[in-house]
Amino acid sequence: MNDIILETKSLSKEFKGFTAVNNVNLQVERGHIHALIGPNGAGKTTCFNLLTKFLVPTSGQILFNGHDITSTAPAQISRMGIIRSFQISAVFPHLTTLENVRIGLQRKLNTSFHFWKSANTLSALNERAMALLAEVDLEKFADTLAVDLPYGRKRALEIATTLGMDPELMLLDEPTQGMGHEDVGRVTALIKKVSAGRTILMVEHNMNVVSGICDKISVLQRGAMLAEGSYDEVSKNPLVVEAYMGTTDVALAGEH
Amino acid sequence: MSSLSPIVAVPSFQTIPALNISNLQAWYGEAHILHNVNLTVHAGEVVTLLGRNGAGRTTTLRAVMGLVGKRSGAIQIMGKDAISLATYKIAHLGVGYCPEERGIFSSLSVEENLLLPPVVSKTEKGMSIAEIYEMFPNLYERRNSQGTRLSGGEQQMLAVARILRTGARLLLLDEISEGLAPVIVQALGRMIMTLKEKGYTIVMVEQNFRFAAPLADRFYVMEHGQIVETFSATELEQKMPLLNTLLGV
Amino acid sequence: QISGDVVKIGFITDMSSVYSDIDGAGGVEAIKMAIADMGGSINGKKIELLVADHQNKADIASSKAREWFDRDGVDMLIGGTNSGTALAMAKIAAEKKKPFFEIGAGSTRLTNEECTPYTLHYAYDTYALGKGTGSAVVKHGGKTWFFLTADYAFGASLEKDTTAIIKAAGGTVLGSVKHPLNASDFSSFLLQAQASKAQIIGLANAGGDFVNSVKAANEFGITKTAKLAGMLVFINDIHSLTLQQTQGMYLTDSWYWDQDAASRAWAKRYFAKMNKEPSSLQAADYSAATQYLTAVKAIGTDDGEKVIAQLRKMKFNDMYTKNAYLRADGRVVHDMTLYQVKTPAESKYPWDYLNKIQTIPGDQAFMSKADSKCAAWK
Amino acid sequence: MEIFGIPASALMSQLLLGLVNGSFYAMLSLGLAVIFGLLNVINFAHGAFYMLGAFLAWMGLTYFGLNYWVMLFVGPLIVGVFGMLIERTMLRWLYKLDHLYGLLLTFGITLMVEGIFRSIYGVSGQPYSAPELLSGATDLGFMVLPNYRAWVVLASLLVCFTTWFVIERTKLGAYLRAGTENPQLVEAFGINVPLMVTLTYGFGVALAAFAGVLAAPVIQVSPLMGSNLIIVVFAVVVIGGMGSILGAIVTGLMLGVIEGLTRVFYPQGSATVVFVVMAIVLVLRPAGLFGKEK
Amino acid sequence: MNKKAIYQMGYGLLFLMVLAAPLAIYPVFLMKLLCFALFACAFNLLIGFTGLLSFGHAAFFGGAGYITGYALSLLGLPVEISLLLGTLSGALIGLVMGSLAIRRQGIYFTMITLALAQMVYFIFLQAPFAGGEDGLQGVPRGKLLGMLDLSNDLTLYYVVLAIAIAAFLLITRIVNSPFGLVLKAIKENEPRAISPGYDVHRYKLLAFVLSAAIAGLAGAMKTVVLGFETLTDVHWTMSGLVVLMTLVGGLGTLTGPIVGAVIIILLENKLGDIGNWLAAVTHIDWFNSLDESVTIVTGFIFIVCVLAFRRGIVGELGALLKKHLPTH
Ligand SMILES: Nc1ncnc2c1ncn2[C@@H]1O[C@H](COP(=O)(O)OP(=O)(O)OP(=O)(O)O)[C@@H](O)[C@H]1O
Ligand SMILES: Nc1ncnc2c1ncn2[C@@H]1O[C@H](COP(=O)(O)OP(=O)(O)OP(=O)(O)O)[C@@H](O)[C@H]1O
Ligand SMILES: [Mg+2]
Ligand SMILES: [Mg+2]
Repeated sequence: MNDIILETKSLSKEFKGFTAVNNVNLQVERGHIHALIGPNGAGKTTCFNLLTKFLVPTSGQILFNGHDITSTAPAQISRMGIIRSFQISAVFPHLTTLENVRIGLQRKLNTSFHFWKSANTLSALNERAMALLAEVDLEKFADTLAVDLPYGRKRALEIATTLGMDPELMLLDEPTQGMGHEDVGRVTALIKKVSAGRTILMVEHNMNVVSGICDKISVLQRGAMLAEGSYDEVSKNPLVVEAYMGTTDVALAGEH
Repeated sequence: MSSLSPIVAVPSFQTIPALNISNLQAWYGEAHILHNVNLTVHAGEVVTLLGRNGAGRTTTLRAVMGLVGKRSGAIQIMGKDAISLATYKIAHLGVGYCPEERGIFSSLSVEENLLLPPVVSKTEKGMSIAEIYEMFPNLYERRNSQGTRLSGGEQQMLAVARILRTGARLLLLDEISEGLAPVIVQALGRMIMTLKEKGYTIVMVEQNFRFAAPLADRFYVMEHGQIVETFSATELEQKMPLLNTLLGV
Repeated sequence: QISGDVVKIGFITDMSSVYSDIDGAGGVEAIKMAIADMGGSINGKKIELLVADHQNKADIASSKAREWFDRDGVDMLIGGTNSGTALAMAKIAAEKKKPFFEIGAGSTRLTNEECTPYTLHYAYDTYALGKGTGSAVVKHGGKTWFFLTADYAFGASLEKDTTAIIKAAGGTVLGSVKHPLNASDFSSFLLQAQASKAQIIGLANAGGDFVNSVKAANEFGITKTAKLAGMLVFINDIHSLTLQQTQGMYLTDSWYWDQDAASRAWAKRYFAKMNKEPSSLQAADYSAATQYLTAVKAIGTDDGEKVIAQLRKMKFNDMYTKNAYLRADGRVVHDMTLYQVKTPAESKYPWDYLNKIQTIPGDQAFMSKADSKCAAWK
Repeated sequence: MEIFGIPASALMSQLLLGLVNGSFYAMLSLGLAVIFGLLNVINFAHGAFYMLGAFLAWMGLTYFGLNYWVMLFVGPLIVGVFGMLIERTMLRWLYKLDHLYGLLLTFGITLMVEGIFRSIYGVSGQPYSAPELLSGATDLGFMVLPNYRAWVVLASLLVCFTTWFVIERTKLGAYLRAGTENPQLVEAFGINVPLMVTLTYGFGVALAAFAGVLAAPVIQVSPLMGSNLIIVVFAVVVIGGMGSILGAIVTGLMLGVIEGLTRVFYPQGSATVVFVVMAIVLVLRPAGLFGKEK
Repeated sequence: MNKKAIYQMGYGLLFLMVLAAPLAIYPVFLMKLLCFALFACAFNLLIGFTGLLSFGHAAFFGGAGYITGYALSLLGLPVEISLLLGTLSGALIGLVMGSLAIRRQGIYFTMITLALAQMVYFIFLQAPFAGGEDGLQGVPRGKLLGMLDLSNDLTLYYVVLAIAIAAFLLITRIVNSPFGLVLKAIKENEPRAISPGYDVHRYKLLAFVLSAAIAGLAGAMKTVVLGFETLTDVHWTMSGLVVLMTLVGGLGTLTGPIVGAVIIILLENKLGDIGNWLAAVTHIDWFNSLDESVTIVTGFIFIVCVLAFRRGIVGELGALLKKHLPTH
C-alpha cells in the first residue's frame, strides 16, 4: 500500500456555471515531489486554492493524512502542516530577511497576541531563523530588507519562510515563473534539497524542472485529470502531447 | 488578405530606422534604472532584448512608451523625436505595445478589448477584424465573454491581436511566452513568424531564450540597465559561451 | 476698583457656522456700539472687547471662557447661540463668579436645572416663544395644531412648552412629526402634517430647517389649507425666504428693528456698518453690554459678585427693552411681542416685514415660579 | 385602504416624494461614481460643487438676469471648467497614491469653497423660485405634485440614463472603462488619457452642479446645502458599489424611496436609515450591491 | 555622542518641558491637548501600523466620553471607575464595530466604520441621559481614589499627564511587540501573513479594539477635564478631525499624531489670536477677521499638506534627518 498524504475525492469547483475544476481525484504520496501541469486555464491554480482553502469547493472531499479537511479553516490547515507558497513572489518587503523568516516561527511561541511584551522576546528564535536562511544560502542577507533582494533570492527567502513552518506538505505554485535560467537552476536544486523528509506538490510550466526532479506528474485539462504518471510516461502520452506539450521536437525537450 | 498592403521592408541602412534610442536614461521615482541605453531597430527587423530579471528590459520598452517616471536621452520612432512626447502621441507614431502582464481589461468583453486601441496610423492599414479572427479562431469563439475569463494563453493572444488592428508597424512585445503551456508558446512562435513575413518591426523582450532564438534577426543583451552585448542571428552560435556566462542559458 | 484697570468683555459666539447670521459678526458690531455709547471707558478705565468663535463646539466655548477668566482677566462674558455651548459656559462663569449674559440660546435649562447665580438669560427662551405664539394663535382662531419638530432637545422642549400652552388656551394638538436636523427635504413631513387637517402647522425648528420647511410648504400649496406658525424665527430668515413665502406667519420675538423710534435710530447706525438690519439677538447683545456697563459705572467696580448684586437691583432700560429686570433664577424678564409677517403688498420699504399683533407682558411671557425647577428661586 | 395604519394614498405620495429625493441622490452619486471609477479619487468636494451649482443659478439671476433655463446649462459648464482646473493643478498629482489623499484634498477644497461662500453670503441662504413654466402643481388623485418636482425626476432620469448608456454602450465608454482599470496602458494605445481624465472630472462635477441648479428652487440656496448631503451621497455610492454606474443610479433612487418610507414610519430615523442600510449591505455584500470585489 | 544618547536627552528634555508646561500655558488647555494627542495616537495605531483607515473613531472617543460622564454625574461613581468604564465602553463599541467591519477591505472598511459610527451618533442623539444637542452637562471631576481632589487644575493636569504618558508608552510597546510585528507583516502583505497560520482577522480585530479602547480613554479623560460631553465628539467631523491631526503630524510615526493634534487644536482655539497678532505685525487689517475663517484656513492646510507635505511634519522632518544624517 502506498502511503498517501493528500487525497482529493471528486473535487469540483464551479464559477457561475463554469466548471474550473471537475471531479479531480488526486493522490499525493508521502515523500514525493508531485507536479501538477496542464494548459493555461486548466484549473491548476484553482485546485491549489481549494487545497489551501482560499476557495471553497463546490463539491468533493479533501483528505489530509486520512482526515477530512474539506471544511477546515485556512489558518487551521497551515497549522496542520500544509503550507503554500505563492505564484507571484510574496514576501514582506519592508521586513528584513531574518524577520521574514521569524514571522513564520513566531507563531509557535504562542505570544503573537501579546501586545504588552517586548519584541526582544523573539530573539530566541534568531538561531533557528539563521539556520533556515543558511539552508537556502541567504545567511549573508540576514539584515537586508526583503525588497532589496534580487528576484531569485526572494524566491529562496520565500521557501525558507515556508520551511520555517515545518511543513509536512509544501504547495508551490509555479516556483520558477519569471526567473532567469540561472535562478531556475538554483531554485530547482533548492526544491530538491528541501524535499528531503517532506512532500511537495507543485504547479510548473517549465518541463526542465518537472522532468528533473518530479517523481510523479498529474496533467489537468479543462478542469479534469487527463493523465498521471512519471515524466516519461506522461510525456509520451499522445493526449498530453497534443493538449500541452505540443507536437514538435523542441517541445519535448522542454521549452525553456 | 487582399486588404493588407504588401509592404515588405528590407532591412537597409539607407532607410530611417523604425526605432532609434541613444543615451537613454530612465528613473522610477528616485531609482535610476536605465543608464545610457543605445539601440537601433530597422524596419522589418525582429530584435530580442535578453537579460536577467531586473536587467531593465521591460523598463526600456516602457521608457520608449513614456511610461516611466522620468527619462532623458533621445528616442526616434520612424525618424520622429519621441522623448518629449506624451505617451498617447508616441502610440500615434505607429507603435503597438503589449505589456508584461497582458493587460486585458476585465470590464470589457473580448471583442471590446480587441476594438479598444484606436487606429494610430493615417497611412498604414492594420489587419481587419476578420483577418484577426481568422488568425486566432479561439478569440472568435469567445468574442462575447469577459476579457479576463479567457485562459492565460488566449489572453496573451488577445493582447497581441489587439495591437495588430491599429496600423502600428512597430510592435513592442514584453514576455509574451511567459507562463504559457508549451503548445501555446509554439503557436505564438508561428504567429511572430507570420508577422515578420508581413513586414512588421518587432522588439521582443524574452526570458525564454529557446523561444526567441529562432525568431530574432538580432539580439541585445542587457545588464544593470545597460546594453552589454549585441549580435545578429548568424553570430548566435559563436556567442553561446558568452550568453552562458551572462544569462546562464 | 476696576480689575486690571480695564473692563474686559468677552464675547463667544458662532462666527462661522450655522448660526453666524443671527449673531456672529453682527453681534460683535452691536457690542462695539454699546462700548462706544459708553464713551469707550468707565471712570477713565478702558473698556475692551475680546471675541472668539466657538464653531458651535462646547469644548471650544468652555476652554476659551475658562482661559479668558483665568488668564486674560475677562470680567464678564456674553454667550451667543447654541444651548450646548451656553450651558458649558454658564458652568465656567459660575465657577469663576463672573456674570454671564446668555443671548442666543433658547434652552430653559439655563434657568431651571442648571440655573446659577451668575447667569443672565437675556433674550428669549423656548417657553416664552411657545407662550407667545401658542396662546396668541389659539386666541386668533388657530385651535388645532400639528407640530413639525426638529429631533433635538431644543425642538422637543419647544413642542412640549407650546403644547401645554395651547391646551391651556383651549386648543388641541393633533400630533407631531419629528424630523432629523438638517433634513434634506421637508415635503414628506409637511404632507403628514397636512393630512392631519390641523389649522396650524407649528414649526418647532430653526435656521435652515425652518427655512426649507417654509419653502416646501409653499411649493406644495400647504399654506393654502393651513397656516404656519414659526416657533423660532429671526428677521434674517424672513429676509432670505422673502415675504412671498412667509406672509401671514405668526412669530414671537423680543425685539424688532422697526418697533419704535429708539430701535429705528439704533438700527440705522447698525445698518450703516453691516448693510443689513439687526436681528433681535444682535440688539440683545447691545443691550446686555450696555446694562452691564451701566451697572459697573454705577458701583465703580467690575467685581463679579458686586455687579450681579447691582444688576439685581436695577431696571434695564434701553432701546431693546423697557423696565426689564433680573429674576432670581437668572431670567431677565421683559416684554415679548407677537408679530405677523406682512404681505408683500403691505411692505412699504426694505426690511419692512412685521406687523405687531400684541405685546405679551414679561411676567406672563416667562416661566412662573411654580413651574421653575431652579433651586435658587424656591 | 390602509397599510400599517397609513392610508395607501399617503404611502403612494411618500413613495413619489422619495423618488424625487432619490433623483438628487442618483445624480450626485452618479458623478461620484464616474469620478471614482476613472480617477480613483473619492471626491469629497462633490457637495461643494452641488452648492456652487445652486449658487450660480441664484447669482446668474440676481446679478445678470439670466433665467433658470440658461443657468441650467451655464452653471454646470462653469463648475465643470472650475473642476477641470482643480484636476489639472491639484488632483493630478495624487492618482498614484492611496485613496486617502484624494479624499483629504477634496475635503480641503470643500472647506475652503464653503468657507468663502459663508463669509460672503452668510448662512441664511438665498431665495430662488421655480421657473414660470414649471410653477403650479398637478393633482395626481392621491397627492398634489408640484410640476417642478416632476421635472426634477424627469431631468435626472434622462441625465442618468444617458450617462449610463454612453459609458456602457459606446466606444468612448469603453475607453473610460478600460481607463478605470489601467490608465497607463490605455494611454499607451494612443488615447489621450490625461485629457479624458480631466474631462471626466469636469463632467462629474458638472453633474453635481446640474443637480445643484435643479435643487435651487426646491431648497434654500445656502453654503451649507452640500455638506448636509455629501455623507449620505457617499453612503449611496458605497451601497451601490464604488465606481459602479448602474449601482449609483439604482441605489440613489432606491434609497430615496427607503428614506421616504422611513419618514412615515419612524421619521426621526430618516437621516440614519441610509447608514443602517449601508452597514447591512456591506456586511452581507462586501463590495456593495453592484460592485465587484477586487 | 551616539544616537541613542541624543534621543534619551531629547526625551528627557521633553519630559521636563511637559512637567513645567502648566507654569506657562493654561492647564485646562494643556489637558485638552493631551486628550486629543492621545486620541490621535490611538487612531494612528490603526492606520499607521495596521493600515486600516477608520472613519468612525469619533464613536469610541465620544461614546466613552458619554459613558464616563454618565457614570460620574448620574451614577455618582468614583472617577477612576468612570474612566475605566469609559475605556471599556470604547473597547466594547470597538469590538462590535470591528467584528462587523474587519473583514472588509480598503474603502469599504472605511465606509462601514463611518456607517456604524453614524448609528452610534444616532443613539447618543436619542438617549435621554445624553441631553440631545445640549449635551451631558455638569460632570463633576470627583476625587481620585477618594482622596486626591481633582477640581484643582494642576492636580488633574499631572494625573492626566501620567495617564497619557502611560498610554503612549503602551502604544509604543504594542508597536514593538510580537503582536506589533505580526501587524506589520499583515500591513505589508496580508495574503502572505495568512499562510503561516495567522488568523489575520483576529489580529486586525485586536488592533482595532486596542485602538478603540485608547481612543475611549482619551474621550473619557476629556469629559473629566472639561466637565461635559456633547454631540460634537461623536459626530463624523470628529472622525475627520483625527484623520487630519494624524496626517498633519505624520502617518505611521510615533510622535507625529501628537504634533498634529497640537497644531490642529491650536488652530481651532487660537486662530483668532494668531490673526490679531499677524494684523498687529503686518498692519494688514484682514488678519483680524481670520477668526471667522477657521474652516477656510483648515481647508488650506489640508490642501497644502496633501500636495506638499504628504509625510506630515514629523515624517518630513524624519526624511530630512535621514538625508542629512546617514545612520550608518
Ligand atoms: N474567480 C473566478 N471566476 C470565474 N472564473 C474563474 C475564476 N478563477 C478562475 N476562473 C477560471 O477557471 C479556469 C481555471 O483557472 P486557473 O487559474 O485555475 O488556471 P491555471 O491552470 O492555474 O492556469 P495558468 O497556467 O494560466 O495559471 C480559467 O478558465 C479561469 O478563467
Ligand atoms: N515601478 C517601479 N518602481 C521602482 N523600481 C522599479 C519599478 N519597476 C521596475 N523597477 C526596477 O527596475 C529594475 C529593472 O526592472 P525591469 O522590469 O525593467 O526588469 P526586466 O529586465 O524586465 O526583468 P523582469 O524579468 O523582472 O521582467 C529592477 O531593479 C526593478 O526592481
Ligand atoms: Mg495558474
Ligand atoms: Mg520585465
